[in-house]
This record gives sequence, structure tokens and C-alpha cells, in this order.
Amino acid sequence: MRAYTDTELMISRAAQELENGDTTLVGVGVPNLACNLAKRTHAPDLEMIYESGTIGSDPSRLPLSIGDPVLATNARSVVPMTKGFGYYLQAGRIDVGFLGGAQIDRWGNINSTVIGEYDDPAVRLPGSGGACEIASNTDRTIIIAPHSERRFPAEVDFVTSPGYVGGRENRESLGLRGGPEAVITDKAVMRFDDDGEMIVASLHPNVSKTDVRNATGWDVQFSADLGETRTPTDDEIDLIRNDLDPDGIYTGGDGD
Amino acid sequence: MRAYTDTELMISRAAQELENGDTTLVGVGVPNLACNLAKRTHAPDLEMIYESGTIGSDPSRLPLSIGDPVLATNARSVVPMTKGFGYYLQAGRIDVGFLGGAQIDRWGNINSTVIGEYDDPAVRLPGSGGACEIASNTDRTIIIAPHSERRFPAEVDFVTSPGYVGGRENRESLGLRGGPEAVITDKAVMRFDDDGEMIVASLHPNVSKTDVRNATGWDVQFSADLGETRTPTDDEIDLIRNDLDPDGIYTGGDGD
Amino acid sequence: MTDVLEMSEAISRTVEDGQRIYLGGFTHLIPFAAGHEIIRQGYEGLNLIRATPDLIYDQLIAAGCASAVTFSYAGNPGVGSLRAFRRAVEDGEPNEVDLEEYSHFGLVSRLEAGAKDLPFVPLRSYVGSDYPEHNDAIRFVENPYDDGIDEIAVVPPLKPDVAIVRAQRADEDGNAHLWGITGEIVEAAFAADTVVLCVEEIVDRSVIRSDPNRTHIPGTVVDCVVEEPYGSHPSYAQGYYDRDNDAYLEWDEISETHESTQEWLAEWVHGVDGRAEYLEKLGTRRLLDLQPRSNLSVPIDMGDY
Amino acid sequence: MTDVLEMSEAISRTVEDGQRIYLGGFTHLIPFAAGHEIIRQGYEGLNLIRATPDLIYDQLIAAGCASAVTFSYAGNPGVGSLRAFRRAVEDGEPNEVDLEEYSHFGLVSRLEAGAKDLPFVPLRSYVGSDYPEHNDAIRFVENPYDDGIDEIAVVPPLKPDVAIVRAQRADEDGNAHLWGITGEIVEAAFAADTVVLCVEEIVDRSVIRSDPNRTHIPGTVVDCVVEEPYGSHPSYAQGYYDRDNDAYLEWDEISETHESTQEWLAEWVHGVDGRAEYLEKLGTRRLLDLQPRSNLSVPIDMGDY
Repeated sequence: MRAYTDTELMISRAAQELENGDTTLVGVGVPNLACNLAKRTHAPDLEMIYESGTIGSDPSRLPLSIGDPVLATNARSVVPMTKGFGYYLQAGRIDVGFLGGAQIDRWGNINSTVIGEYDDPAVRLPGSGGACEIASNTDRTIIIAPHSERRFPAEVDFVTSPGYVGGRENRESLGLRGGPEAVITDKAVMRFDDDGEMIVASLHPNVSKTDVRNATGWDVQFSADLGETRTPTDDEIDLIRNDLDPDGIYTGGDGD
Repeated sequence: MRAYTDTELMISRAAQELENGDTTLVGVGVPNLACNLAKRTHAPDLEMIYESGTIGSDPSRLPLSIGDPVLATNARSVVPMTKGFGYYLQAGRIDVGFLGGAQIDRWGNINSTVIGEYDDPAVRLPGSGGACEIASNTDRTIIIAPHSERRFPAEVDFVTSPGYVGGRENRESLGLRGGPEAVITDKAVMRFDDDGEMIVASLHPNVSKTDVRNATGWDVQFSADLGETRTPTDDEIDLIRNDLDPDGIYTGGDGD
Repeated sequence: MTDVLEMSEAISRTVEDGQRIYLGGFTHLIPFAAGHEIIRQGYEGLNLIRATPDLIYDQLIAAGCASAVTFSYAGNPGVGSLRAFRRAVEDGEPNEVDLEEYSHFGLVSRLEAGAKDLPFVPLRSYVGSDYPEHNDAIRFVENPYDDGIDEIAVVPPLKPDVAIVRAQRADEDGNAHLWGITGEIVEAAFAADTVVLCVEEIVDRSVIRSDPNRTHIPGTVVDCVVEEPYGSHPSYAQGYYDRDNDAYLEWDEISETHESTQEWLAEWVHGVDGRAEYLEKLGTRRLLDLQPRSNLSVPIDMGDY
Repeated sequence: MTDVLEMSEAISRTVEDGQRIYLGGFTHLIPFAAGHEIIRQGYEGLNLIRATPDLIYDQLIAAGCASAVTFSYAGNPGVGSLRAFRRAVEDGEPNEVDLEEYSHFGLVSRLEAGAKDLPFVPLRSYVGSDYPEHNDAIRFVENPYDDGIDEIAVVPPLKPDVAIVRAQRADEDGNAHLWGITGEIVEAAFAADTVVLCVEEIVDRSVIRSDPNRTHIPGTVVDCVVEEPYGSHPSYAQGYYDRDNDAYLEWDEISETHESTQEWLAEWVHGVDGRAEYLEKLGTRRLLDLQPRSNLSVPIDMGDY
């Protein structure tokens, strides 16, 4: 088995969350690589939609932004934002959304707005973009983030994108669709239990329960059938390095 | 001066209501002829919009319906109905709308829905189409109809398209834009006084006050400066007969 | 997945008695061939929904397929009444039909709410009119902002069971290019549970992908695709054939009585087995008369990145 | 009437200190040339409104033109932070800015409400989030229908004083063809009081009229038209030039301090008198690198009726 980087593991693991035929709202960076990897392996019919309004994109190279011209050329359709957000996302036509965030709490609520007080922030983050809508209207969201106590606090400073809010029932009663399906970090894969609380489903190779506990801001629970995370295959590593990100913009140079 | 038909008089008089630069929502029949006549005479910059979503139509021949292909070819723009009604009409971008109707009352309220009871009609008429929206959202509406007591009752059986409702103040308080500007019949031109009540502004040649009184379902009032209606010029008659309606579909054969 | 089917199979697979059916197209691209197939297959109890019932619903009503009509303008555009529609409403011939009535903007706003999965869409209509009194679906909500408007009319989503819509061209996956008057076609396709797309021609995927901004209906909302040239006659397909205005004028006489209408249906609908035979019967002369001169758009450059 | 103007005159005629300005374009067709002209003319106190402030608002903020920013995603897309934006918000450098914040759908829905003159537009967002707590414009209304949804979020209309938008081509009357990602451009143009349209090229009316379905911005909403090729660089114009992703990556370093940002503005904005000089400075090599191979759409036939 070849050596791989943390990012490559996350890309490959995120790709596994996608089923052939899924419609997915793709973000830049790791989600973009994960979707394109899935499309070239087990999910050739994956429908890739970008919040810029490109529907069924088939990019000949990896875009830097979610609005690069390569996403429009050869797409199935291109629509204005009112339509992408209204007729596609809000209408429930999108199965999977990818989200990142500066803070993620035990219910999968995400903060990408501010660190500190909203009106006097220590760090002003970019804000929602379409994240609030993606979190509210897709069937399942996949959250991707590095694992640290700062990232996974007991409570987020601002709920940009609702997860299970205060639990599965809470989310449902608010009329929100779906909810977080998995959280993929550089240490573990986490899922959500019947109450909607995040629990560790698998640990990455060479990561201990203690490592995860120390990097999580609450007393995180572990699944009864805790396993080891699937690692990237040689083919996947080749695809990522040679085809998807040949310049190593996203996957960096920390592998091999 | 050449002989003209009632319809030709109505077309020519309706055309006079249009100013150069107006944006108008055109209906079929007399309004269509009036708009096209205005565009070829004093209002070359008249912007013609049809409720089918053709914007700035420049038809090479007279359409039968408001959705003929000749309205789309060479148009400024063509938009879906959501946009024609939302971004243009509701947004207040249309100056003038033309309306007809089976019944018109003293406040310019129009019925094009049913004669008799709504749930058990004596005559089932086509209904609103876009008329309710045109009456509600243009700056001024021009109503065109033959003059008879049946057409101009004291009260309409159903308000399809609101005029001044129960008076100018009433319309304004409901948040409706503009209102009826003129009613052009085969006997007279009527306008609306400060209260929003229809009064006779001019009589067509050879029509008496009594003729109009007898053909109106309430005690209609006459303007203090009651005049005679302007009659079509020779040029206008030529344009109508030779260019606009050469087959006499709308202007019939009752003239000359 | 989208299937490419013959019209008869597309209809028999998707339409069921009693459904709410939307045949899309405002004057333009009206799916007459599909409507005739519905008549031939003898469906009953349909709630026929269209902004403009037009001749196609007049024919479906006369054929006894309808138990309800949801509409906003029931006229023969530019000509006058829809006589079969009126006979059903006024005299219950051939059967009574329930009516649900809107203005155009109200009906297309209902489709828009359906397409967007919103509980309602607001519109500046209906105040001062008698519609709300006779249609409980038209309601008012308070404006939570202090900008001079106290309340505004709203309409709820409309999600037809089946929408049958036409476009000029699509690929085998049902990605469709439309141009000319698009009316409410796209909203109907997004709002409906099941979508039958009928086109003048099926083209290569590369044609569709060369101009993605024109793909107003994505194949992902389409259940089956039917290729049937001239399937909109006597309505039209911009750039392919003209509206047969004579046919619209003639309908006023054809439909004068229930009996005369039945005769026409016997000859032109039941008397043919599909659109190809209908066109043969219509004759080449009439088709040629409806042929416009070609008038191509100046292409755009999408760039090959 | 629409006037064809030079950029400097278009800006001086339409923009005033203290106005609410919308520079349209989601990643695509961002009006950088117009933004630079606003900086050169030294405007102050602007409320800069854009879904994605992007580099152009980072530059305007650094130049001291802004007193407020209304936005939904203040990042350098695919790269990271907008550093000048953050300096203003976190440290008040070069001045404090007020923020008004939405998600993308909330902000474009506000433009849509403005374009349609609706008192509000409903959207299925914001429940369960902290936005309503910090933005009083986001409110909730009760659903008057009994369909399981009790209430829904609404946003009020946004009507910028001036919208500056770009398109690939337009005629002298300002009728514009857009393709590729159209984002929120059309809504911004319809919502604003005054509209400046900047295009890659002014074309003959017959080009526009050959494809009216592509005329997303009609000349009737446009106050003036500016022809300025490459006016979107480092953003892009689909089919004309690529997004200059290197420039977006480089901005992360250029903008690292207020001083380094000022140096860049001195050289690339104040140091040139307009877009032509900017392009000369950029050099042909870079422009050639951004040139896509051409990739024309298959035309449609509108028919000559």
C-alpha cells in the first residue's frame, strides 16, 4: 500500500459517501476533489451542481473557484442563482451537500461566520455563501474539517448552517430537510446517533481514541462497532495526484 | 374627409392615448391595431409588450393571438411568464394596458368572467387571463368596448379587473397602481373625475347625449367641456386598411 | 433515467384516470399530439390544468376526459369562446366539470411555488377583485415590514401529477433547448411529479451542451422523451412551423355543437392512429404553408477552457 | 434613452458619495474596470453591496470608498480571506464599515423582491440559524395554508441606487446578451434605480434581435452602456477570456498589509488612467494565456414569419 497524505485520505473517504446517481452540490477544495474522484471511479453518473448555477458540470480541469468558466462550458445547464437556489436546492433536488467550517458542534451545527462576538469579532470569517441553504435543504450533508479542539467546541459562536440544531427531533420540527450524514476529519469519521449527536464511527490508521478525545471540545462518544477508516487505494492516489490535482494545489506536498 | 367605420374611429382614438416612449401591454384586436397605428404615426418608440412574454415586439404582420411567432421573431427580448408578469408588469415597468370586458361599471371595474351567478352562470366568459394584473399594476388602462346598457351596468356581476373599486381613494388605499384613464366606445370617450367616476368627455360625431344615456346603465354625467371625438385622418384610415388589417379581420367591411 | 418512447407508450405509462394533468405551453408549443393520444386512450376524470385551456382542452372536455378544469383564460385566443368548455360549464354537456380559476399570474405563481417547493408565493394581484371570494386557495398574509403595504395576496404551490411539455430539441437524456415564447413550460416541468417531454427533434448531446444557458429543462426532471415532429399543430414551434391560425378560426365553427365536435374528434383523433397519420391527413400543402423562412441566431462562444 | 459613454463619464454621471452600489456578477463578469474607476474618482461613504465582495470590494474598502458592506460571502473564492475586508471589520483600517449579512439565497432573494417590487420574498432558509438574531431584515411570516409548515423566513426588497453590471455583448440601446454563469446580474439590473451596463463589445441590433431569449437585460432598464474589452479582468467573460486564477492567488499576498495593498492600488489603479492602460501594463502575454479556444454554440432558428 502506498503512502498517502491526510488530505488524500479525506478526499477518498468523502468520495465513498457518494452513490452513483446522486446529485451533489460541490464546494471547492477537498469536496471538489472528492466529487471528481467519485465520478471517475464508482459514481460515473454523479450529477455535479455548483452554487454559481452550473448544473451537471463536466470540468476538463479542476476549478479554483466555484464559478470558473470550465464549470459552465459543456455543462448540462446553467441557471441564474435565483433558480439554482430556488428550483434545485430549495425544491429538494439535491441529495448531497459538502460543508466545511471554522467550528462544528456536537449536533453538527456549523459556524463559518465569526470567532467571538458577532458585533466585535476576534476573527471575521467569510460567512455563509450558500452554506446555510445547503445545510437546510439537501438530503444529507458531509462535513469536512481538520480535527482540533478549537474546531470542535461544545458550542459554536454563531450557527451559520444548522445541523441537528438541538437534536434530530428539533431539526425535523423546524421543517428542515435531511441533516448531517458524516463528519470527515484528519483523525476520524463521525456520524450521528438517533438523537442527532455526533459519535465517532471509525478512526484513521494510527489514531487513538485519546487523540480524538483530546481534539474534541466535548466528551465525544464512540460507536459500539468502531472500526478503522478505509484508506485510499493506489488507483485513487494516482487519480488524485496525476489527474485531479497535478499541481498539488489542494493536496499539497506532504505525502510520499 | 373619408368615411370610416366605428372600429376605425375607436382604433384611431385609442392610438391617441399613447405617447411616444410609452411601454404598453398590448392585447389582440382593436388594442393591437391601435398600438401598431400609434407606432407608425406619432409614437415610433412605443414599446410593445405582450402577456405571452414578448418584450419590444416588432411584428411584420398582425398576430391573431397574443402569442403568435411573429411577436417573438425580432423582439427585443422574450421572457417566461413569471418574468413578464413579475419583473415587468408587477414591477411597475408598464405605462399603459388595454382592457376589454363584458361589463364595465361606473368606477371602471371590469367583468370578463361570468354573466349571472359565479357558480351557475348564464354565460361563462373566458376569465381574466392577465387582465386582473394589467388593471392592478399599470399606470393607466384604456378600456375599449361597444356601448350598450348591458355592457355598462350600474354594477358588474364579478370584478375580474379592478378599476377605481369604489372610488379613487379606495383604489389607492388598496395599494393598487394607476387606474383607468379612458373608456373608448362606439359612441363616446369617457374619462374619470376626481372621485374616480366615469364621465363622458367627448361624443363621437352624430351621437347625442341621449344616445349615450340610453346605452349606459346608470345616470352617467357629462364633462363641463364636453367635445366631439377626434375622427381618424385619411392617413390613419389608409394605414389601417392597407397595412395593419388588409384582410379586414378586425375592421370588418362596414365602412366606405 | 430518462426513456425515449413512442407517444402511445409515454401516455399509457404516465397518465392515469383522475390525475391532475398539465399540458404546458402558452400559445406556443402546445402538446396537441399528446392531448389527442389521451383522448384515444379514453382517460376519464382528469383535472385538466392550463393557464389557457386553448383548443386542446376544449377537445379533451368534449371527449369526456375531464371532470375538472383549473385555468386562467378559457378562450380561443383572438377568436372568441371555447365552445365545448362553455357547454360543459353552462349545460353539463357531455358532463359537469368543476372549475378552479385564477388570473394568469396567479396560476403561473402557483406553478412557481410548486417548482420551488415554497408553501406560498406572494403577488400584487387580487385586491379589489372578486377572485378571493370564489377561490379559497387565494389568501392574504400580513406584510411584516413597515413600507406602506399592509397585506398581500398569496397562492399555494401547484404540483401536477403529470406535466406534458414540448420543446424544440433535446438530447436522449431529456435535456431540452427551448426558444421563442416559453410561457409557463419550465415551471410546469419543475412543479410536476412526472414529466413527459415531447420534442420536434432529438439531437446529439453535443448540440445541447454547446449552449447550456438554453437548457431550460434538465433531463434530471424528465421521465420520458418523445420525438414527434409537428406534434404541436395547430399550435406551433418557433422556427419549425407557424401557428395555424386558420385552424383556430375554423374551430369556432367545428365546435359549434357537441355533435359537430364529436364528428371532428371521430375523424381527426379517433380516426388516426397517431401524429404521423394526422399529418398525412393534413397534407403537405398545409404543412408547406406553415413553413417559415429560416432565420438563424448569431451563435455565442462558450470557450473551450 | 440609453447613452453610450466612456467609463469615466458613466461613473461620474451615475455614482454619488453615500449611495448603495451593487457591482453585479457571481465570480463571472465582475466589473473590475468600473470598480477601479470608482476608486480613481475618490468616492466615499458607499454601501457596497454584493453577494461575494470578491477582490473588487476588497480593493474599494482598502481605498477608503466604503462605509458599509452588504454581502453573503466575504472570501477570496477558493483561496481564503479577503484581507482588506477583514482589516476594516476587525481593526477599523482604513475605516470602520457597517456590515449587513445574508446567505446567498437571502441576498439574491432581496434583489428578486426588488426586481419584482414585492414587499417580501419567502425562502426556506434561516430557521435554526443565528442570522435572524443579528439581522432585523430577516423576518418570519405565518403560513396561511395548513400544509405542515407553520412559518417561513422572508426578506424585503433591495433596490440599490446604482447597479453596475457586465455582459458579453449588447447593442447601442443596452439590450444585452449574457451567457455562462449569470449569477444575480439580471436581478441586480432590474432592482436598481440606475443601471450602468459594461460590455465586451457593442454589436449591431440585428445580432441581439436574432436571439431575443438571450436578452436577459433589456435596454429599457439600462441608463448607460460602456464598451470596454477585458473590463472584468481578473474575473472573466465566458468565451472571451479565462478567469485569471493566478491573480486571485497573488492577491492573498498583495493584500497582506494595508501598506502593500496601497502600493498595489497606487500602481494598478491610480497609476493608470483607465482600463486600456491597465491592459497595456498587464501585457499581451498574460492576455494570450487567458485566451480560450473558441467553442461556438449551435444556433437556433427563430424563423422569419
